[in-house]
Amino acid sequence: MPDGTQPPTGRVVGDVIMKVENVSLSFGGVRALDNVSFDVREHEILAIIGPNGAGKSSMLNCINGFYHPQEGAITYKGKRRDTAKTFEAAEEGIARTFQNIALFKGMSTLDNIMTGRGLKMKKNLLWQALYYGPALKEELEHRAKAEEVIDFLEIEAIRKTPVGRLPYGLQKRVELGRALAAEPDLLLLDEPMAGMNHEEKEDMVRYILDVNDEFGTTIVLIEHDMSVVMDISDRVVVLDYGKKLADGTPDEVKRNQDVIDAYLGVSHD
Amino acid sequence: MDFLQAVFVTPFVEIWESPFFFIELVLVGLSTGVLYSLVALGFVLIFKASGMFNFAQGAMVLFAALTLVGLMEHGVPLWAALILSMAVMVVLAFVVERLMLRYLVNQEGLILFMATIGLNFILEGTGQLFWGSDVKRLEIGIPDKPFDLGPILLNTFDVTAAFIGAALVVSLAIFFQKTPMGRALRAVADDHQAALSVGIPLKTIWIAVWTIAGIVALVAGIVWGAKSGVQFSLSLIALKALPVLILGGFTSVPGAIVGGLIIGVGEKVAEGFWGPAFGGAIENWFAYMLALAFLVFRPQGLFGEKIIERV
Amino acid sequence: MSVDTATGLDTFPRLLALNARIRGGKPASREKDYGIWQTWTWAEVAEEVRALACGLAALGFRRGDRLAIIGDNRPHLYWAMPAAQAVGGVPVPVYQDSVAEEMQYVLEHAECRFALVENQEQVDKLLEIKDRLPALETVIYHFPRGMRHYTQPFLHLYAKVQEQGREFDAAHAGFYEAEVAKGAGADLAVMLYTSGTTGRPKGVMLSFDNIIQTARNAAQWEGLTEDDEMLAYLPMAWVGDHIFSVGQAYTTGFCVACPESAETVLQDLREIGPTYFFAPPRIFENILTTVMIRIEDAASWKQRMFHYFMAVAGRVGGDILDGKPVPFLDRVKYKLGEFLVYGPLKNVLGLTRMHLGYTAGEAIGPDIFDFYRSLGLNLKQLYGSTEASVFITIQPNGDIRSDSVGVPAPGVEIRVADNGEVMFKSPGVFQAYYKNDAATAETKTPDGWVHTGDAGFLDADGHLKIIDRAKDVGRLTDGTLFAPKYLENKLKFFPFVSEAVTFGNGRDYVAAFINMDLEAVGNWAERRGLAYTGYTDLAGRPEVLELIADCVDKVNADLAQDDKLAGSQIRRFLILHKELDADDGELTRTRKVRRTVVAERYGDLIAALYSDRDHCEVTATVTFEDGRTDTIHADLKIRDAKVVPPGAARAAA
Amino acid sequence: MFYREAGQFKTTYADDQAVFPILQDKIAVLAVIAVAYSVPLFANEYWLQAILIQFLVFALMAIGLNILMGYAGQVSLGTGAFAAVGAYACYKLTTNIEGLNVIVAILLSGGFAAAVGIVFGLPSLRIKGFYLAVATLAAQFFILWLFNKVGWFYNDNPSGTITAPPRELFGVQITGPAATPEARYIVCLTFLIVGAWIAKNLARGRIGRSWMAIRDMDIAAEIIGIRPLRTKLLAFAISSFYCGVAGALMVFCWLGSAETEAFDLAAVSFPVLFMIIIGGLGSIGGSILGAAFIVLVPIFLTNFPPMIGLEISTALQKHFEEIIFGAMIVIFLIVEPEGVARLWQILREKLRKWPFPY
Repeated sequence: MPDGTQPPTGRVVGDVIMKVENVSLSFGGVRALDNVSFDVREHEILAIIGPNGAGKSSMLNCINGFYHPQEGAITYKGKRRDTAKTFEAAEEGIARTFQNIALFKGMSTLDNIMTGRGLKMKKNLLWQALYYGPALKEELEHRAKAEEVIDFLEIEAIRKTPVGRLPYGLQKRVELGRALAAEPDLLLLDEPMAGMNHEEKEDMVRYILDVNDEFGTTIVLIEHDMSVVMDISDRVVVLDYGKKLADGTPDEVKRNQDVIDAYLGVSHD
Repeated sequence: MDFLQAVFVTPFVEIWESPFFFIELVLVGLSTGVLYSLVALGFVLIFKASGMFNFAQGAMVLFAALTLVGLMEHGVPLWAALILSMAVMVVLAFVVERLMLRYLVNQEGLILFMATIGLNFILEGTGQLFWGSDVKRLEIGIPDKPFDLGPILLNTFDVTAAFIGAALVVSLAIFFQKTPMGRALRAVADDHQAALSVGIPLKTIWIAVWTIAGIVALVAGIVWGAKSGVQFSLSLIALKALPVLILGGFTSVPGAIVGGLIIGVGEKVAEGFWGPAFGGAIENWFAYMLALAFLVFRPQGLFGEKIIERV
Repeated sequence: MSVDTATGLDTFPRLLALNARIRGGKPASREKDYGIWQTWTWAEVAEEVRALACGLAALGFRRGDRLAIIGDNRPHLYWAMPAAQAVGGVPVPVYQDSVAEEMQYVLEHAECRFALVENQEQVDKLLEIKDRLPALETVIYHFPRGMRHYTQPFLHLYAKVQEQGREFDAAHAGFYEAEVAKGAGADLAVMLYTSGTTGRPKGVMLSFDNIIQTARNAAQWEGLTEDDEMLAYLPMAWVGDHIFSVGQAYTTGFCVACPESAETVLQDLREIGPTYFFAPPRIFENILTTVMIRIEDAASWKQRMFHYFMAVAGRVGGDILDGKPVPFLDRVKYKLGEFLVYGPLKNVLGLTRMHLGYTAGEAIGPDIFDFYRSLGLNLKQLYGSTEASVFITIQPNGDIRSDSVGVPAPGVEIRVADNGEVMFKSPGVFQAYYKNDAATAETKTPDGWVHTGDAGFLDADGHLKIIDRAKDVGRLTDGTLFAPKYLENKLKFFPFVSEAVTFGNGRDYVAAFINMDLEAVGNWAERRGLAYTGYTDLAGRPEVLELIADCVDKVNADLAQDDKLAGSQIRRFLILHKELDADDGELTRTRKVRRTVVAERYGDLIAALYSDRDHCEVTATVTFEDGRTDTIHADLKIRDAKVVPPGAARAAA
Repeated sequence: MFYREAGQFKTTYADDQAVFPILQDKIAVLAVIAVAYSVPLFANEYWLQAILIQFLVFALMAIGLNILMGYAGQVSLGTGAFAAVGAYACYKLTTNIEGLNVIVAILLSGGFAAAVGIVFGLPSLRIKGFYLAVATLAAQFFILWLFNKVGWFYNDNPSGTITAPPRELFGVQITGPAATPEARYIVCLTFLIVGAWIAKNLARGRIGRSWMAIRDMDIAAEIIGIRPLRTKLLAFAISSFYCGVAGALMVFCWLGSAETEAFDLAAVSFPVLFMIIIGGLGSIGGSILGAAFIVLVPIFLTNFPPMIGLEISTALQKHFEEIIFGAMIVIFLIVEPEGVARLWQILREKLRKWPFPY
């Protein structure tokens, strides 16, 4: 991690790569998202914050096509995302992690990460059946890539452990590894530090910053830990009951009266 | 071309030409359907209360009927045999909870499902081991006389069966609405966690639902056994309850009843009018194909709720 | 195949060229990385070294420059040694866990202009002291992780340096060969800083001849071949690692494997299954302790089987290994034991393929030593020092005595000085201490004899026996001989005791501080349902005190057997409230007790041991790995041990 | 205690990912294969015909179902139907196409079964778990009814059965009444070994991982770009291919001739389901072990009571068999839901760590 004396990053926040415009989503009358708009710029770290039930996870689910908003549009790299199928998100370079860990429990750490590379593997059924020649070559190439991710996240020791047996903090790390294995352009992280102890949080923050910094990955994250959010994000979007309260740099958001009233709960009289 | 005509034209023409035959088939179907409904009801009860898909419900029908017939063959009078059979089903509920369910708490649905397949085999084997596997007649005094209702030929047996089924459904409804245990079970069905947290022991719930399912199975076994004899095929016929559930939805009691009737009527009518086009015996698969079609277009069934998945 | 000595193969760069030529396709280096054992052949290593050497030259590394090498055992760091030597430089490996100040001393003393380090951690340490090291001009780092925002112009990536080197090489044809040709056997090959128990580290200067001849002699004597495989996991700055992983690897052509990390050494050991293995007694002890703890958790019939066959091995295993006659039935039992117990055990330990193992550095417990030998492992003690390029004596095959350190290694002469101090002379004798003529003159006589500082004697068969450090042997007030190390080792041979410090010189009786082994005692406590919160808590338990007292009593009973030592039985002892720690300066980096520091720091406790008090309160400051400190309070109980009168012991025995 | 792994380190990913990375395992498996091929030298006809060939056929089917259920997590009770498709397709192919190599015919039959599997797998996009079981039951009943009703499938022969015609491979008769049990055994064994190997390859590669991803967490799988329908249908296709080939072998190399009853729920679908539950879901080796178990229990029940002087009727024996199977399923699900394969793994771990407990 860069030390404080130097400019924080070598990356440059670029143009808008994703636009969320007037998105609304309801479930049988309950309005989870209400006319939400914001932009995501290339290479930035954008945090979405808000109290429970503010619609943060629903927002991520709309972005990667798991939910389809009834109104509004989400445009990613010039293409409409809100109507796309779930699996197409990955094909367009969007990866994510989940609030409640969604690893493949029956598989090892390595296999989970290899699964993240599935889209990049092209060899057909027949070669796979033989597990020889091109299929083997491809498998080994991707194993090497997966090992880089393992190395990056320092999870060598649990490479072949079934993920179901891992402690919570490591599972979260493996999940990040699976997302990274896809070499995404946009990484959606749903409460990556929830339930972690201080040390694990520090590690995770380091990994997130490293990913952003080293691969230039754009990151949209949901997080409850305010100090972390204020520390690492370039911009913050505040949601409350499905509506956007504010968006801006951490400092701007911190000073926003609506946010203070609704979320931070600090009295101002 | 002939085939298409046989499927899409001829049956309708026939229905038009002989409406009474059609109505008769519908009525026969309804009486079969009541039986399907009864079996399906057993499934729904257990599924609602414990999230367990009890594949052994059919075997329980066979087991209950075999027990009853077996006792009667040994000279036990009907009333005593009924009480004893009921007692056996209660004991079965306890045994299943004690030896199986309590070890499977918190397992995923698929494991539970497969465990009930195992139970299915145990029950089939045990029932037949004790009472033999030859077809037995079950004489419980339901009259079986045809009678005419206008131009339509009816059967007293079918009417009685329909009444028994209706009576069972009504008494279950009363049980669920009026008794504390019934209310407790409904609470569990609505929200597992909440019900458990207010202190209803899981063990009790399981025993209760399995007992009820056992008694429902006994009733179904009696009616069906009286109609066509008690034999191994009972447990296979009970598999028909599966499509019923798909139509009606796995968690809906009314669904089970309506679904049963639809399947019953559907397969009789299909056999009667469409059967010839396919060379007959389409009753065997009609229900499943209907269910399959349903699954593709409305997976939650007629009465089930659409599930919203979250991540 | 051994290297012909007569062909001018007297420097490592030349040996490397030879290896690349005659066994170019054979593995030379391995490293567990990215999940597999990355392997480089001799030909590949030669190419890597050449690129690095030229890169160094391109960066302005000149003949005579010294290159500090800092990091864990990594092939890339090992390659830096012949690379520096090829262009006339001298590698100076530095202990990788040194704190910045220690590192500063070495780099300053050795006047290093160049440093080659493993990773960001080491770079950070160097950056911290860079201002105080005016001579240091260039830092090369191998692992780029986390280094992207380091903009200092003097930082260079290893791979980039090699790239530059390849360009340089292409532009200056014949440069590398010419530089290598300039080297000579008498040149300084390496400077190794000893981690002195007292005072500042001294830079021991070893020439190519020192290392190569010593390494080759020992390798030939032991029959090492190019097919051997070794695991390099001890610090690169330690002379032993230098001789084994560089000296013997280059002269013999065998393969050196580096573990993935310090934490995974045992796992990596199992995978590699080295044929040639060195470990200090401490590690053999630890392994044995874990073996015993694990077997105690096995089913009882397995335990019985294990102990039965271990007894068989204890009875005949050593003899079978030494080729002595053994009754047929015992042979059969041993064979069965090999299948059921010894084989699996060796496999679990990763020693299945080991045909030669050394231990040295301090005395190994006879029980531990015999345990390994009885399994059929050819484990031997050797006696050596940095000043000797390691080898002074080695136990010869087939003639192992657990109380001696063996016979002089090939080419070594030994004599015992009048004051009982052991002295030696060999081809491996160091050139001098760098910039410390006084110390050199003190240690090395003008005619080439070196003082070892150890007291000992040669027995009738020419085997050397070491008693203690010459200066440490003292006397009680009644004149009884007091050899502290000897007593401490005896205590440490118990699995429950991890460290012991004895006092007695100029005192009325012997008293001891004891560190219990947290793993062994913790396991023992768990089996008894004894809950505890940590070391201090457990150490304060009366049950534990009894457990340790039992060990002390046994040592006393043992001492009573010997007329000379019977008087130095341990009268009183206490269990320390914390583990002695290198970070607190109580141990050296090689985990030897710093007696004076301990005596100073725990003066109160020593006073209490020599009073009639039965407890002593203590407040201590401990330093954690991350540099934080904390104070702990404890009330230590002092206990009297059973002292056995000499006569009684013999009567009972 | 047989394991001496020290020094068996891996220097390439290819070695690290080998099916049997430990030398001792590799040797053991090769030895088992060698013994399996030499079995005809000492096994009598009863053993070959009644036990071993049956075991091989069912093992292949179990592998097929395990791919679908154990790896891809899709429940199926239609194994019998897919096997029947293979058997009837093979019958039609061999009797209608003159000179078609019988091995080719068997493989083609697998292809037909795969196609049918895909059709009945289509609902798997929308439904899961036991809902899917119902869909596959539909396949089971419908297909058997179809083969029974439509004379074309059994060449309108009056008995309603299909009979394996005599066919040769390398000049040796391997199907038909004159084929020796030895020849048929070798054919089935070869199919099983090749089938197991291919299944293992699929399971450990990208395809296997996407199956398991769908099984373990379908939503997450979709979000990382796995196409659910394609993946599930592929599982259905390959599973049905195995079942189809096994079905063809069942008629051609084991039974000789069969009617649709041979493929009904109780004869095929349930026993094969039991094989993989007892053997171990998600394990190729487990499928084979499970098949051995399920094939051997009835044979044990037939032979053991007479051995100790007990005569039991076949009906009674059948009921015992049902109870034992049912109880085994329940016990395994409670005690070791991962089946014999897991038990074997535990034993192997114990041997590797011998004499230590950990």
